[in-house]
Amino acid sequence: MQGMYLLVVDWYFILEKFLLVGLVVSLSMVVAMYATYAERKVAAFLQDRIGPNRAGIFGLLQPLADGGKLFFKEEIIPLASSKALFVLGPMLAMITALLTSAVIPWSTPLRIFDRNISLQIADINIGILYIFGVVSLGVYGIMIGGWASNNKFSLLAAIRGASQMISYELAMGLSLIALLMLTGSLQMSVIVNHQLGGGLGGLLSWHVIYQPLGFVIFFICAMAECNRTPFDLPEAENELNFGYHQEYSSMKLGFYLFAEYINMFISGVVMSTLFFGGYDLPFVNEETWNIHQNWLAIIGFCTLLGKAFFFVFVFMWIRWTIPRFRFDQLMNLGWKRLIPLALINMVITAFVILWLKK
Amino acid sequence: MNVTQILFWFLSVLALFGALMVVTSKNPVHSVLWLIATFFSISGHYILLNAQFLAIVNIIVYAGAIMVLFLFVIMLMNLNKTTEPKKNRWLKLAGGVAGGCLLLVFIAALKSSEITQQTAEVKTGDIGLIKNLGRELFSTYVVPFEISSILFLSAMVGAVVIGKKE
Amino acid sequence: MNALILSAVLGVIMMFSGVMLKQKSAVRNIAITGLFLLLVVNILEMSGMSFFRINTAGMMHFDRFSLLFNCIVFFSTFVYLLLSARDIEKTGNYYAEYFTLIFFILCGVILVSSFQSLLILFLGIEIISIPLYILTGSDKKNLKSNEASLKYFLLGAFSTGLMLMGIALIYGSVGSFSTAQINMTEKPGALMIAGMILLLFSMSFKVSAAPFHFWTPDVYDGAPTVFTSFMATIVKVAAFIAFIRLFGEAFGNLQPQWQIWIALITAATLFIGNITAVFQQSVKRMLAYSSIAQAGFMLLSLYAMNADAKEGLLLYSAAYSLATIGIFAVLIKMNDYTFDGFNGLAKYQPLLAATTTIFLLSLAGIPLTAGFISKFYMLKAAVATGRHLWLVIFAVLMAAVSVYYYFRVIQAMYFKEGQPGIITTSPVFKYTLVVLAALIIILGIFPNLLLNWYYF
Amino acid sequence: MPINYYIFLSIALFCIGIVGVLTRRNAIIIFMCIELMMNAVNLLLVAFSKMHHATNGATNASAGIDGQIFVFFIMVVAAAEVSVGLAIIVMMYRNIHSVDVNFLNRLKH
Amino acid sequence: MQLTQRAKQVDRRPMTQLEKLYLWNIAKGMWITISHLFKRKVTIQYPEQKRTFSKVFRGVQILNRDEEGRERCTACGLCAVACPAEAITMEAAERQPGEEHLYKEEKYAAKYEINMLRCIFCGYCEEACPKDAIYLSQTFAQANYDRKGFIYKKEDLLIPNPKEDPDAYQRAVGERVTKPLSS
Amino acid sequence: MIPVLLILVPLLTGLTSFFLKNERTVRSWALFASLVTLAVSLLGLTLLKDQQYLFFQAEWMASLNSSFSVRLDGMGQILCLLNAVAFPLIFISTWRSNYPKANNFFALMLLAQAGMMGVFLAMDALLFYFFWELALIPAYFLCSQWGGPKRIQVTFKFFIYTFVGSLLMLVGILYIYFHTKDTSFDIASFYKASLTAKEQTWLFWLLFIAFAIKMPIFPFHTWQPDTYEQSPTATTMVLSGVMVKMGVFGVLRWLLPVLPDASWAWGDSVSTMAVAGMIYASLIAIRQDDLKRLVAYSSIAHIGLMCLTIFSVNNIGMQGVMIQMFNHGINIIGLWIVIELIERQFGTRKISELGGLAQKAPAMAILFVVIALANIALPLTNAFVGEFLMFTGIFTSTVTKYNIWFTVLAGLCIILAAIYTLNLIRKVFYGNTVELTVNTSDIKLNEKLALGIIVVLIFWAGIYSQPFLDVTKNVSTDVTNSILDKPEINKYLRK
Repeated sequence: MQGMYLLVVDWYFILEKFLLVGLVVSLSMVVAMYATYAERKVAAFLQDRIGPNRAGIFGLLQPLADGGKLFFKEEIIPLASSKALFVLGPMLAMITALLTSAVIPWSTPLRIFDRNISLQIADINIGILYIFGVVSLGVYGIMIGGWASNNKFSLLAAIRGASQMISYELAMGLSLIALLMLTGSLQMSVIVNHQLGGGLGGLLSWHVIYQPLGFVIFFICAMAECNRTPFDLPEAENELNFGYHQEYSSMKLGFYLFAEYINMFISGVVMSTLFFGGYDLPFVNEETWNIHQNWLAIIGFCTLLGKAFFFVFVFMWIRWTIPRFRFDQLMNLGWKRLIPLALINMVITAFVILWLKK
Repeated sequence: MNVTQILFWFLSVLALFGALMVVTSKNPVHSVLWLIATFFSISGHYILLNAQFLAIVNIIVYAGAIMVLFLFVIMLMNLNKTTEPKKNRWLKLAGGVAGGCLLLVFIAALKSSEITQQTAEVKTGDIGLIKNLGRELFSTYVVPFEISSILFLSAMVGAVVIGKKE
Repeated sequence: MNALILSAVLGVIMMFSGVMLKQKSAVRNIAITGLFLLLVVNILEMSGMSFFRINTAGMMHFDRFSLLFNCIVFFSTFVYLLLSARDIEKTGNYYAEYFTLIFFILCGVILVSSFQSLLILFLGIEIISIPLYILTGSDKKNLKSNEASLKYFLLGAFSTGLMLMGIALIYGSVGSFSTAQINMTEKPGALMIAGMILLLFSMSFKVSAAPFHFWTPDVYDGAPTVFTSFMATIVKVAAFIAFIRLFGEAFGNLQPQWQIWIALITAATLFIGNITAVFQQSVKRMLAYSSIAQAGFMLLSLYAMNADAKEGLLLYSAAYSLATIGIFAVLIKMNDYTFDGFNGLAKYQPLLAATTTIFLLSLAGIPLTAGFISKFYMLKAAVATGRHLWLVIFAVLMAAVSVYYYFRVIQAMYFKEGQPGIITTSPVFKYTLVVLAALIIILGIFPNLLLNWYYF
Repeated sequence: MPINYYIFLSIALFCIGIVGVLTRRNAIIIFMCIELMMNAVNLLLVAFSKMHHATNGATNASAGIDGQIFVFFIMVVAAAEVSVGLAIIVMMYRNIHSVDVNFLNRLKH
Repeated sequence: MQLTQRAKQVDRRPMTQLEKLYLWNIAKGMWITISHLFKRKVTIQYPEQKRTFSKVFRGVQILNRDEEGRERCTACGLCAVACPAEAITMEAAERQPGEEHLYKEEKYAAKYEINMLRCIFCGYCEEACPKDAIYLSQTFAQANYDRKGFIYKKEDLLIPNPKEDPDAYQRAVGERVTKPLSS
Repeated sequence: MIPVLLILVPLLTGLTSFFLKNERTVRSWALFASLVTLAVSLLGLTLLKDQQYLFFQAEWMASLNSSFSVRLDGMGQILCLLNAVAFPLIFISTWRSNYPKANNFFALMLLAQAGMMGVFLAMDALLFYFFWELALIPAYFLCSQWGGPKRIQVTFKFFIYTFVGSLLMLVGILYIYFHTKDTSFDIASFYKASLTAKEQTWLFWLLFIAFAIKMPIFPFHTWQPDTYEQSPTATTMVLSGVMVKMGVFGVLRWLLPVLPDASWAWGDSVSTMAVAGMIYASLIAIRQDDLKRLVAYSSIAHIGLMCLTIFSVNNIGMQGVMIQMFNHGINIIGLWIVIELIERQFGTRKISELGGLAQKAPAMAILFVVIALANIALPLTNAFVGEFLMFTGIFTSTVTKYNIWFTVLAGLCIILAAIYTLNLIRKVFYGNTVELTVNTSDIKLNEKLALGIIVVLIFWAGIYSQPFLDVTKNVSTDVTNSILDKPEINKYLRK
């Protein structure tokens, strides 16, 4: 089993992985950049506006302009802050956001130079746990940044953010257990493969069919993990000014904002992978098309991207629809509704599986 | 010196350095962060020993949950360098000497222990994989596993009793 | 197994009863009934009626010793609740939770009394400790309680760390956590010995044996008195059972290596506990030190580690727990915890004074009380080893010292003038005290009533 | 890797933890040092587990797995302990606005 | 008591468990927002595209000139009197010989200031003016960086000279002025 | 059944006394109970003539090889008789003393009696230990509750002393227990225990210290005068009349036969201590002004003599000790009764403050003089028999080289005793009345009765002591033979 021994050294393999890492990282960055654009556009459209349209055609260069602006803005580090940590915060946020993408199977393998190149950076057998591990580290970016700013609003926001993320991580994990019972593996590739080849071109074996409740919980939690409205308590403008990155400016602020969008994108990808068949194109059976493997890979990749973008869109859609929670409501939802629901879901699934096995 | 050894030494040095910094840092937040670094290097060791499950659980549980709580508490209390109480220099010295002596005693005692010749297998062996661990945990160790739920319940009740404001 | 599962379930029931039921008395009654059930179920298991057949993979073994010990513990807790349940409710708002925690602690006690694997020992000790940290700190507004809790917690966690290191080293040497496997070691190596010493230290800490006792007086003093009562009795004897099982079953073959250590620890514990108790001004603190002193006596069983020792420990745990629970129950009712606070109690509350006297006599080891016969068994076990007789003589001298501080209370109650402030007590309380005192005397005359359970 | 390396590494970490417990006065840092000690134990247990698997793996495929399971339980316990411990520390902080363990000495009087 | 038909009665009944889940309401909200996605956008691309003013729009004041380009204002002060916000101040001066091509009457405003921060664009000045010297145009008040800039001097207010710059004059006059400027 | 009754009657009546409220009822009840005990004891005496001993055994702690076995033999009988006689006397003589919470007082008195009975009867080491402590607890409460102003500290000292001793004894008992052939607490097994000389040595001291504290033997006596002084007189009577005999008895029954080698080897040391104590106590007694303390010190001297005699291991002497135990008990109770009377009437015990009582209270004077003379062992009185036998025993002792020295020194103490006793009589009863004693009234009927009985007993035992000798003959032979017949000792004996 590949991936079982994490430290088998193969230089081509490493090169290939490095390339893939670069690709995935830049993809995430680009997607994140355009996600900021998309956010503004979606917001505008939902509010009967047009949104940015000045930079470039349809304002397509707007993200670049924003990026440029952030780069050239004055870099302010508050005097009373703890300098090293102040810098470390956004870095951590960015890194943890990017790390998640490592275990996602982006598509079927490519075939280049007679090598089957898996489009997954690391197919470790604890893929989902890895995601959870990294997500749980996401807290640090927020907390360190918020604390290092030496600003009470930042601190409050950081603590809010951290507690929110920790709380929702639980429900998130629990909601996935039922799914893991179906697949019997934590390996992402196995989970995706499990969803291939059902009826309607794979659609009927998508996990969302079997785990609708699990998906809903996961979705809500994902939203909370990304600090998206209605869970954007950490940056609730009217209470905390600007939240944990209040003291940040320039590209450090940019990192935080970027990290949020990367998170959003990755969570969309994860949701597609876990519940919506990953790179599986529904209603059709790609294998019968008899085209080159690489084309299949590209189609799969696009499918995955499409699904992810859909979720990103839904995130935005929700953001511009639903008002923000109060903090106690947020906690109540997490602890008193989602966790019990997830548990119920788990138990029911377990019984059904047992029953079916008989 | 192959890759494994390099990794081992690197992780060991990082772990020890992190641990030392935990103890010596004036600022509690720095201590926490160094401790997290130490945990990471220990997780690295687990990966080296091919205990993947423990490696990731170590990160999720310790780094992801426990240390966040620590950070929480420290931040809420607004502890920093200035609030760190000064301990008597001699007490510090005594503590250090005691710990050092303990270390020496341990090393002296264990240097010629009964298992000196043996090695821990690195990179191979599949007992650390989640599949095997899970099977063992839910067959042989299912009773302790269930018992640990009592522990959690009591911790939960306790945290509520203690933590809630009257 | 019966009791383990039932007490866990009861814990959960108590948890919810706090939410569902509005009346305090209902919660209390559920707890008391639950304990009674627990006792019944355990006795049933002793007579061979096991409701659950769960394969523990050799990690637990419910033999007569552990079952009988559990019976003692349940009975003591039952009495404890009868006497002090109302006072538990006065400690804070979360009375149902306190009962919950007590039931969980009982789970831990069951674990440590029947473990066959170090894993279960570890879990058991933690299940005991964690609720105790909370109970210690349950008087949240009281600084002393807070500090006691923190101190207990930090030191407890530290000793857990030591214990884990010990377990790890032993695992390295043996390759198993099973006590039987560990005991099969022919020639102990350095790892084994180091691990054993670490375990010895941490267990000594848990039973508050000198020189690891320093937390005890502060914690016992700081904790709300109701819970001090529980900690000083049931929990302490449970730790002893764990100790004796661990060193009997896992390190039985290494007895020559550790016996002298235990002897020294015993002597130190006896000395420090008794001598320091003499200088206390508060009865509560005195009882804390006396618990250390009594721990010294119980350590004799560990030192001896023979059949007598096991019987003796059973007796001792019963005698010590019951008497101490009784004294604490009375102490809780007092307004003033100093010795002078007891002045003239006999005049105003002759019944309380009389029963307290019996409890104190029992603790001091005066014949006709259970305390004597249990001390007797301990001495007997120690003498039976035929070695280190100085320890026995020392123990006896220390027992004589203990008379000094126990009798100070009696003197205060009977021979000194004063008007003790005392909270009114219910008839049930008084009847329970009388029954308890009678029980102590009956046990003192016919210890076989208890010990017969061990053999048949 | 020779098992001795792991033993010494763990012991060193463990002793650093002990030194921390002995020398620091901040309750939280003491607590952290205790966590460090536990992690040292975890590392040692995993190393031992792999050692036993190396020696006995041929005859028993799951030899040494109990060591890792034990680590799992240690983590479980550590998590529970932390929740309670921090609650206690916070409770004390609420009352005395300090986490200095030397405050605890007042109990002696 | 229902005063208008638009007021909606609020339902004060406690919500049922089902309602507390807000599922239906969320769905409704989502539907509302998504439906707006496909609605016509109301945005006006401002600098390129402008909204037409209504006929009665009252913009920034303008000091008028007659056909010959002479200032009409005689500094009678009626506008200042009429101004409810007391935004107008002026100083009169006598026309010197040789200035006839500048001022229509013998008296003129040497200084004429309107504090645009105070002006409420009510148009009373226009109504008060007997000489049709002041009227409210259809231009906006401009943005400025400091408060001083909002005190419009005579130079800011005067309409371009119809003789020298008839186009600008025409633009400034706008469509609103219906009555003939000459009298 | 007789031995059990001897214990049960006072025990049960004592327990019931706790629940009686009326003071008179309690008094009568206690007196009745003590009389019943006396009757049972006398019955035992008559029965004992036919049998060698009366025995009762019941299962108790089978797992420990310990049983509830009590046996009434000669030595036990004489002490039980003393115990049974003493209490009615005490109750009668203190009929008029006022005790607050009388029910508790009498209950504890009876419980103490039961405990002491048990000690004298127990044939099982564990049981012996049980009763040994059981006798102590009521005494502690009696002294602490109803005693003098310094009672609490003093009694506590007494208690701790005795408790330490008895705990040491417990260790000794346990050790012997593990070295008996059948690991049993039975006295027969104890007698046959196999112990090396070294073990015996320190076991001897473990046990002897317990007994020495109780007797008390110099230098373990320091608790005694204080306690006697501070206790209520009724309790002092119990302590000095009966309880100190527990120590002597313990040596006779549990020390000499169990550890013969050590007893022999250390006999001289113990004897020296005893003699030293006797002289010391006598000298101090001469200097005493307080009546109670004087009697207390004289008691030390008497007990020292008994101890000395025991360790000279001689058949005659041993019998003398047994008789003297009874006699001393009777005599000293008589002395206490009078002191109690004096104290109650004048509120003082100072010899220097009293005088001329004989003029005002002739009956008291006569009775007291008789008792006092008995106490210094004048011929025709009971103590003469005992002391004569004891001196003979010491003098003819075969186990010690210093028998003559011991005899001379002990004889010296008799002279000293005469000095202080006669001095006491002269100062208190004769001479002129002082201010305090002008209005002395004579003794009442109950006191007359008690003192009369004592005087009768004094003369009876002094003139016709054969029944006592008969009873104790066998036992004393057994005790001495347990040492003298040992071959390894026998060869060292002075022939």
